[in-house]
Amino acid sequence: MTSDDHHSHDHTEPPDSLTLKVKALESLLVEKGLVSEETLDALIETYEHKVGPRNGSHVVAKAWTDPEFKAWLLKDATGAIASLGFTGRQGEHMQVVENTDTVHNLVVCTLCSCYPWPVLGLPPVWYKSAPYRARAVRDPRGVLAEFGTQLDGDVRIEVWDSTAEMRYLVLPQRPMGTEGWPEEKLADLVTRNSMIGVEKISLPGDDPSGDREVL
Amino acid sequence: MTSDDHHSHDHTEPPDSLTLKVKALESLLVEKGLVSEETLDALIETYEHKVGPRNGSHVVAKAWTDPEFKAWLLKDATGAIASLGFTGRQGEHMQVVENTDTVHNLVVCTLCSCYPWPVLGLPPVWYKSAPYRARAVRDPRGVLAEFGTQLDGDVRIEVWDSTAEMRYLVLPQRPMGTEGWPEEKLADLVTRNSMIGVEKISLPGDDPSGDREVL
Amino acid sequence: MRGSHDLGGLEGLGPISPEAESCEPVFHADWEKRIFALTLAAGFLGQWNLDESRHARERQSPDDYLRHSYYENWWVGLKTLLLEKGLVSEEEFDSREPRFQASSLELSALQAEDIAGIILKGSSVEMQAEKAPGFRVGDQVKVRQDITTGHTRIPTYVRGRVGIIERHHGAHVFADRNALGRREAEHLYSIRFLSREIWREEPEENADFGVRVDLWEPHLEEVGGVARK
Amino acid sequence: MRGSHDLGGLEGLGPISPEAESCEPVFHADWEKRIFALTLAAGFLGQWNLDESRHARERQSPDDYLRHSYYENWWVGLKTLLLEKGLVSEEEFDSREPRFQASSLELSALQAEDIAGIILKGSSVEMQAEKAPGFRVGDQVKVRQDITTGHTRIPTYVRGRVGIIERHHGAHVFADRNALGRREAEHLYSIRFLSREIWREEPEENADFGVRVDLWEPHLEEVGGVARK
Repeated sequence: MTSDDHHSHDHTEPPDSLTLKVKALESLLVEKGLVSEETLDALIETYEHKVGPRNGSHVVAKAWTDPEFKAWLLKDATGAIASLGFTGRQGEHMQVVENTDTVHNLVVCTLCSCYPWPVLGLPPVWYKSAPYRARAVRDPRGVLAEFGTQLDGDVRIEVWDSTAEMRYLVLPQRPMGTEGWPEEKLADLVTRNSMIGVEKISLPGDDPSGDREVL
Repeated sequence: MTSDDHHSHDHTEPPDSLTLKVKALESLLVEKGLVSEETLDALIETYEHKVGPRNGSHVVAKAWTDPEFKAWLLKDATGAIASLGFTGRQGEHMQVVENTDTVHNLVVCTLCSCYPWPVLGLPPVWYKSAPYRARAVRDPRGVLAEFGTQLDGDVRIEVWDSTAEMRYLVLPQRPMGTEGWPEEKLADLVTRNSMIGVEKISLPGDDPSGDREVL
Repeated sequence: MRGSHDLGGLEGLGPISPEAESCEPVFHADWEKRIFALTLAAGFLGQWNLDESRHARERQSPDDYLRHSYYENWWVGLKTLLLEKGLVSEEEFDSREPRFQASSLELSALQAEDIAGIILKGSSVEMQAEKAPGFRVGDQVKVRQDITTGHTRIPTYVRGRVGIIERHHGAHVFADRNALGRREAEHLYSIRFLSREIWREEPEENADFGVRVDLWEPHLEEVGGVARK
Repeated sequence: MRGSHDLGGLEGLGPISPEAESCEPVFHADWEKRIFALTLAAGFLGQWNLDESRHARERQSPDDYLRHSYYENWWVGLKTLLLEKGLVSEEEFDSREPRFQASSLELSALQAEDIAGIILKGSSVEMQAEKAPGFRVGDQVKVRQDITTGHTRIPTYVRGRVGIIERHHGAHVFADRNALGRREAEHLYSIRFLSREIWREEPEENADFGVRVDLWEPHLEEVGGVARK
């Protein structure tokens, strides 16, 4: 493809008319008693500020420090995660997949944008984008490389395409050098991208390219 | 789909910048000695005015009036058509498929726009359009209906998808009531669309909906 | 259906170009927030389910689907469903004035105080199946090739492919029929495919990978035959 | 490759809306004429073949391909090939000024007087095959499922489907390898499929139809096994 024929896929600026149309529809639905402004505001507030990847970080940090919880999480993710209070839409049926020295997991939804809201919040733009959805199941190593993630040659990638109502959370590997850290400090290390599987977790100061997991 | 979200698929007006870019490229290629203006003009003249469906009409009319030619055409379309002087790009390997009382043929290219140029000229916009290419192999009766063409229930449709360099020409049924007509007068009846297979041929004055072939 | 939402393996799409995690906002514009919240709140009215909602987005023209941003596609889906289910009329969309009241529909809007109890509780799609599961963990299965005109959760890239059942998730609402408004249970399985079985190319050394897809029993057949029933 | 040019059976595209045959011009704008003629004339330079040209149009972003008009896609293909084959540099495209001459490429432009002898004569793609054909008329064959990354003339809608060979066209240049610049002969067959085999839906009464697709021997395998060689 030649550069000047390639239009932007940024896709966050709609025609102005859409902004107006959305406002008009909202007014219409409120006037018809089908939605309430207060509810809309509360929904936005919920997913903009209350439900986000911090929830998932707590799940991961607890699994790293509590072997019983980890066993429960891998056996019955829905129940284990609910025990921490993280439940709701798009998280009714959870499965946690564990990264190890030989397996790296990656989550995608090729058909739409299925994503575990209660533990990760709403998905980032790239997760919903056509390039990620198309390539994650075809060339996962190439996808990881775009995130600066290199895996050793003997690490096998397992891709999870969320085609039903099962939702997947990756349990990343705990970085070495974090022995004895409290759960809260470990949770600070856990990134959203590591729980989708496009990145590994490194200690602050580590090589950010991710080609070594710890120093 | 809702009406105001549906953008036009008319697709014949490019951005003005493309018009300028095409001109600039043409000048560049001429200056570099890779193309000549005279050749470009002659190519356009050839396919705009000299090579078109009138050629195919002659093939069809001859087949209707000359049984030996028809037999040759159905056995070796490339040779028979070349004997009338119709040869060239996109017509090197021809096959003619005959409509009968029980079989109706329809030609498409689902992958691009393959079309028998020497006998039909360049394809119409609809033949190259996504809706035709997508639907001809899925719902040919629905496609024919869009062209006002109804087939009897016992007529079987055969769709020809031009996926290699074979090019297909439909030999339409000769309308009744044309016994004894000279070849030239018959050729006037033969439409381009009937040679693609989206229409049948009716005598002038017949029901244009095509649900009866002759009165 | 064959639609452009079915993206697995599609080529030519270019780089992913992710925003940095530390900088990316949850929403990128106010209109995105409103479409998101309107879709959730309207869904609560119970006039359609999640699979009908997905299908409404998928049914638009394939080039529109690919050209639109994510929340533009949500907008198309929401508008389609509001019209089709008779909650809003074309006339109301055009005039932007209400012409009939929801009271006649006997619907009640989601209230802010219900969010914790409804949205943050979620609702399971697990159901009791009448039949026992037709496949067992470890079975080889082949994905059916049927291309029906309706919504389906079979991605094109696994059609006709053979994989191994790794987990039985129990019986869940069957999405393909749920999109038609029929709430029926079917056994759901996690199936693992090898990349070389899907893409039929010899992987470079150690480059083979596994792909898990969740499919319902009607999506599957025994290898070399029809589904066990 | 999986691209959006592979349209057979794609849904949601809306009506065909044909122009009336009696009114439709061959070209709808001057720029269309020029792209058409430039593409033909540049093709004569012999730096690429027809399959490379098709692949250059297909390789663009799927939403661009669907959004573009027909001749816009020709433009993308032409520009891609001119750049990739080194006939025009990015710098020349940007500046619109020639920086190096074709003489260094030892190419000569198609002349107007050559049109009758070249364009209106055409050039056969039939070749001598080293091997005898592996299939016979009447054989049942199954279309391979391989999804390679390159150009292919297997439409998605017949992948994995079983049809009957109706005609052997002889050996033709094999498009999938020709797109890589390798001119190799393979036997070409016309294969007939029943619509119910392709779409796997029970047709309405009398509504079944036949679909013929031309495929080369490497696209095919024996039913229940590998290709006869």
